[in-house]
Amino acid sequence: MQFKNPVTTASGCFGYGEEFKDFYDLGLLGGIFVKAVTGSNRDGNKYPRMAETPSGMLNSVGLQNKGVDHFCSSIYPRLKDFNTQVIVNVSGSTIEEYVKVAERINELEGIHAIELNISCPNVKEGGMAFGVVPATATEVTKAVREVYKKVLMVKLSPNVTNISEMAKAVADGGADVLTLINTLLGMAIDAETQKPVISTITGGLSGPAIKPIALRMVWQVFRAVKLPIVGLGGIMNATDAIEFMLAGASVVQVGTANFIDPMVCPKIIDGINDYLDRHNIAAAQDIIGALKVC
Amino acid sequence: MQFKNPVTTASGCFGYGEEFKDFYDLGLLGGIFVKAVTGSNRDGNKYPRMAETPSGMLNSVGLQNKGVDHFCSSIYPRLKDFNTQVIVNVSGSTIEEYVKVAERINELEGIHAIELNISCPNVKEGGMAFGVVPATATEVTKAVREVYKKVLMVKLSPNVTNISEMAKAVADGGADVLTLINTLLGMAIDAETQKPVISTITGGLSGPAIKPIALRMVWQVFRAVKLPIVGLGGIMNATDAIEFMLAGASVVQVGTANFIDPMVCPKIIDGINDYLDRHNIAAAQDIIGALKVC
Amino acid sequence: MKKFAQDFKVTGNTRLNKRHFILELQAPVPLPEILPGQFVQVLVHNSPSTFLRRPFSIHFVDYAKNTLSLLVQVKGEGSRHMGMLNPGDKLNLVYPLGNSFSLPSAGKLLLVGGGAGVAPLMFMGDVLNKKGVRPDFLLGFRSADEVSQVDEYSRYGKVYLSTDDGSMGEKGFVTQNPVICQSPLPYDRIFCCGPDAMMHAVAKLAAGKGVACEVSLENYMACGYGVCLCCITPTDKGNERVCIEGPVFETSRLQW
Amino acid sequence: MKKFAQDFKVTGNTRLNKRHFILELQAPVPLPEILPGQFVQVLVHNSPSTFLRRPFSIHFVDYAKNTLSLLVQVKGEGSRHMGMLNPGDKLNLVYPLGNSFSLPSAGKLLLVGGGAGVAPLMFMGDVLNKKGVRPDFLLGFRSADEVSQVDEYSRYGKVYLSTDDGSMGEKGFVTQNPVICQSPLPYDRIFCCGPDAMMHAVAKLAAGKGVACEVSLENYMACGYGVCLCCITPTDKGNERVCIEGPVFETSRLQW
Ligand SMILES: Cc1cc2nc3c(=O)[nH]c(=O)nc-3n(C[C@H](O)[C@H](O)[C@H](O)COP(=O)(O)OP(=O)(O)OC[C@H]3O[C@@H](n4cnc5c(N)ncnc54)[C@H](O)[C@@H]3O)c2cc1C
Ligand SMILES: Cc1cc2nc3c(=O)[nH]c(=O)nc-3n(C[C@H](O)[C@H](O)[C@H](O)COP(=O)(O)OP(=O)(O)OC[C@H]3O[C@@H](n4cnc5c(N)ncnc54)[C@H](O)[C@@H]3O)c2cc1C
Ligand SMILES: Cc1cc2nc3c(=O)[nH]c(=O)nc-3n(C[C@H](O)[C@H](O)[C@H](O)COP(=O)(O)O)c2cc1C
Ligand SMILES: Cc1cc2nc3c(=O)[nH]c(=O)nc-3n(C[C@H](O)[C@H](O)[C@H](O)COP(=O)(O)O)c2cc1C
Ligand code: FES
Ligand code: FES
Repeated sequence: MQFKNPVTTASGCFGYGEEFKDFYDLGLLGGIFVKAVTGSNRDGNKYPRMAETPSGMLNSVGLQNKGVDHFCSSIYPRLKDFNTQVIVNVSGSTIEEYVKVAERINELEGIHAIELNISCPNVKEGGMAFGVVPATATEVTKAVREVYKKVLMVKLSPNVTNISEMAKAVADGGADVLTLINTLLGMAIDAETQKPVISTITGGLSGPAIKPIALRMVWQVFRAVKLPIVGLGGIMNATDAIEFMLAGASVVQVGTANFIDPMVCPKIIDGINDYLDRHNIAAAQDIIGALKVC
Repeated sequence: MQFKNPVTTASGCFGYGEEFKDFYDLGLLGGIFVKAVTGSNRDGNKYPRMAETPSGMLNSVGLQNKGVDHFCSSIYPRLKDFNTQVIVNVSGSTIEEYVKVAERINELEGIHAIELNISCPNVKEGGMAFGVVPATATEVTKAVREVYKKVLMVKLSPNVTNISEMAKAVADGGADVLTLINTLLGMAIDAETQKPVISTITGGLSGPAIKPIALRMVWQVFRAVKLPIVGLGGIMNATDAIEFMLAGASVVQVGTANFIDPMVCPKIIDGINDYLDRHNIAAAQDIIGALKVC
Repeated sequence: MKKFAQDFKVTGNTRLNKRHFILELQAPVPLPEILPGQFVQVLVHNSPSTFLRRPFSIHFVDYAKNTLSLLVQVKGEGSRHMGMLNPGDKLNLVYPLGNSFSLPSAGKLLLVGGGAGVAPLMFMGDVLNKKGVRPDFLLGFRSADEVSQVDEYSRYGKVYLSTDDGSMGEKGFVTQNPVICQSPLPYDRIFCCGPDAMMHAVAKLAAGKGVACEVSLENYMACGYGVCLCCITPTDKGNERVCIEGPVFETSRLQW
Repeated sequence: MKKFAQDFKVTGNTRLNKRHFILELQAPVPLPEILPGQFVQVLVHNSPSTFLRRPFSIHFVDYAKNTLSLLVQVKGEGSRHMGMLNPGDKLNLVYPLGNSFSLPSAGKLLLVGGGAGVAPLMFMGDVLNKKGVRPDFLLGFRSADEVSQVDEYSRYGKVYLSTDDGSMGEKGFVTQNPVICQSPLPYDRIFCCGPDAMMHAVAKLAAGKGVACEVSLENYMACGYGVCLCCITPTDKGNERVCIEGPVFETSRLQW
């Protein structure tokens, strides 16, 4: 599977890509990870769904989407000719649901990979539950592996004691690529009203606040498991992206930063090229895992 | 054990209190949690020991201190007449070391509580290792409980899948009070030199960046375990402190904020009083766990 | 509709009263067509405590000067920082965002606004006038010292005033103003923007009298351009995005 | 020694060259006694990307005007923001921090500085003069366009110059300047502040010639007042805090 450059967009932070056509040519991107797709329609969580936090935000969208049938019939036809890789983020509450979605997406010719989201902290059953226990993570990965014939990426939750163990668990289940990290479970309170800020009380923390944790996890997993890594968590600029690549990421995703600057991805692509030029490095892949630790 | 107000200072962020005498009267504080004390002298980690991160910092001090004998003979005499509670943060690499330190501190008349630090991410053996596995957390707590006769606080690590389970584990071991949270394990990279910023590669993340995670953990543990909670993680002002109390903390600690504003603790104390007045609340303890979740 | 993220130049910062000011912002390139009810997302640089952009309605557009204006109420850090901007300073905007009010070219229209919610109504008045329609305005403020720009609104239509304390115009909420209490209500459509409680009250009143009503919602937003799904409101079509399908909704469609 | 956290008022911002400027800051209350070699911790407000304070040596103290000055080199966000401050702006400082250079009241002294490391030497010169000692200065810069304030230093003692490219003074590092290459070296003590490599070179040279030497270290700091243990340097007494036991150390004590 080829990406024309290592800069892609994170699931849930770029819709299905279409809205960004109003800003720039999507063909500039290495790839687009679209919003989570589940077995059937989900309304998602109640409003309010977000809170601003220091250098970050909490969200609790709760996998709002119209389901895989609608995705295949109505959304896919609009995405399939994007001049970039489109990867579908596959979510569910049961193993059966994950399998069902993966099976359907497998049929779509223009989609060369899925990203199994076993790390969403914002739905009651399923989601993160699969991503914090090694055995269940292996199980769901294995089940999907059986029906999904193309590149299988699995997106890990950072809300665990031992991220390398989780990485190994999904590698054992047959994952081809690891994506890390999803959001950290957090909470915001309005001291004046004495109430939680978001309807679900807790939500997923993203943005630069989590970057140090994400970098650490990428680096740990890079040394523990021999699978390519898609790294993300708080990437705001080219320097951040380069740090993730040095720590071991082959590709990066940009999430929350798209909300702050809709033009951020093209800027990061340019910035990485400048860096490579300035350091006389031939290609972006030469810095993957190149951190100098002595 | 009485605190004259709920604002105390976090271990490792306030030295042994003496440096702050140059700024204000320590008698204003609810309490002081002093720097970690171990069985014998430790030089700590190599320089560089810190990195700035978005709304936070990484540190890797590594429990530098002159050991418990030196603490008892040379430091305690200078602290014992502080007009506030002084709590000693007890650290170690083995259960025997924790026990030894606790035993010695138990003899000090002016110290009414220790805070067992089973959550330091910055030492190779011990430290965090005790704080991420329930059985070992119970074991070390139990061992210390046997020799320590006053108030036993245990400081939990946030680097776990299930914080409530850890809280229960140390409650089972005999803890009287839970402190949460210690730092999150993170990493910083200098893209220009392609090297880690701190000597130990990874370090502990503190500051406002981690506040949403800390708040969430305090709230989870408040509902899971019936022990008083000392809450901390990114508290910068009175509003933050109030949020922790609403989530369930009886007392708060202020850590990293002391580096940004040495006067922050007296300001937080005043700010909490203003808030109570403004909301017609009789006493700070009335807001403990008062979060309105409906 | 093409959208842009650009540095605007502050060309004016006029304080209306203690809590409100108007920022005039000049675009670096000729402004695209902008519709009344649309909004911008402001990047508040230089403020360590504002991470996300802040949404503000477009208060006025002057194509000749190539400027747009925002009417801002000071709420927290973001709006406070914006209030300290000086001519010459830069402000990054993402624009134009959202749908717009419907723009009837005939009929009797009532534009109801409260507090900073009056913001989009000035531009709406201007555009309606250009289409040959003179709407009525019903504007609500806290008290006389917050009443402002009445002369400007009067250029576009007749202005009715309410203040909470009765210090100017009618006393009480806008829904107590005689102009909106008439039965039957002699308007074909009401456009409303203001605090949630006011919009609910106006929507209910309009529904009771069988008059169509549009409101402009102010939900919390992360992106402002439809990709995060944070700003949703339940409608007859399920959860819709206030930043894309809105901010203006026909009240009959809302389940709020 | 009592320490303070106070808002100072910017009374001057003088650009020396592309990368350096001097901020003059007026204290809100009469300044306490300050010693040469001490530093301040600056809170860079309005910069979303500077969370921690930034340490800067005290470049000069004018008790009559109740001001202290900082000589700042633009490195990253923090120093860049400081460079944009205007007279009247506020800047919060924690001060006075750290120990100081030793202050001999007799003897031949050489003050060696490089780049922004020259900062504390101006104040040192002033204080020494007041004690009746006129030191020599050996100042190193990148090139002629970064050489500045030579007249001011000359007031306090004789000035020797080096530039990396030889565009003014001697060519090369300060350790190649004839004044410091003399054997025997006719100084009783050397005081040095500058880039790490320069301080190492000067320390080595001084040790080789049997001359006592003090350096002012610039380790990364979180607090600046001794409580975080982040800034340590290994000495003959173990790891010592650069912000409390330093920043000035007798080089014979350092294990760097
Ligand atoms: C489409 C849209 C158009 C808007 N148009 C205007 C306008 O023309 N003029 C104007 O003054 N304001 C307008 N607002 C509201 C404005 O966005 C908020 O007041 C602003 O974001 C507050 O930012 P702050 O940093 O000053 O306050 P913060 O510190 O973020 O918040 C201060 C207080 O304001 C509340 N608040 C924050 N964001 C919002 C929001 N999006 N909606 C409602 N309350 C909020 C918070 O709950 C808090 O109580 C609009 C909002 C939306 C969504
Ligand atoms: C006791 C002391 C006195 C100092 N006195 C002066 C002075 O008088 N004038 C002056 O210009 N500078 C002085 N410095 C250095 C100054 O603190 C840093 O240049 C400044 O903190 C950089 O902040 P920034 O936000 O501009 O850059 P950042 O974005 O924080 O960093 C930019 C670059 O500078 C480096 N840097 C950051 N902090 C330090 C530091 N503490 N020491 C060395 N390098 C650093 C970083 O590694 C990075 O490469 C002193 C430092 C110390 C510890
Ligand atoms: C509003 C929002 C919605 C998200 N939705 C999804 C989702 O549907 N599926 C998923 O795997 N991750 C989702 N995420 C997580 C992001 O893909 C990403 O893992 C996380 O935000 C960290 O990256 P960032 O800091 O760059 O945003 C969402 C994040 C945000 C902020
Ligand atoms: C420089 C530094 C040193 C620390 N040393 C200790 C320590 O010795 N023992 C301990 O239990 N926690 C230590 N901590 C963790 C803090 O006590 C606190 O748990 C953490 O910083 C989160 O709180 P904050 O965000 O308010 O700083 C240290 C933190 C910092 C920043
Ligand atoms: S604010 Fe992101 S979808 Fe509306
Ligand atoms: S900087 Fe904190 S001890 Fe020196």
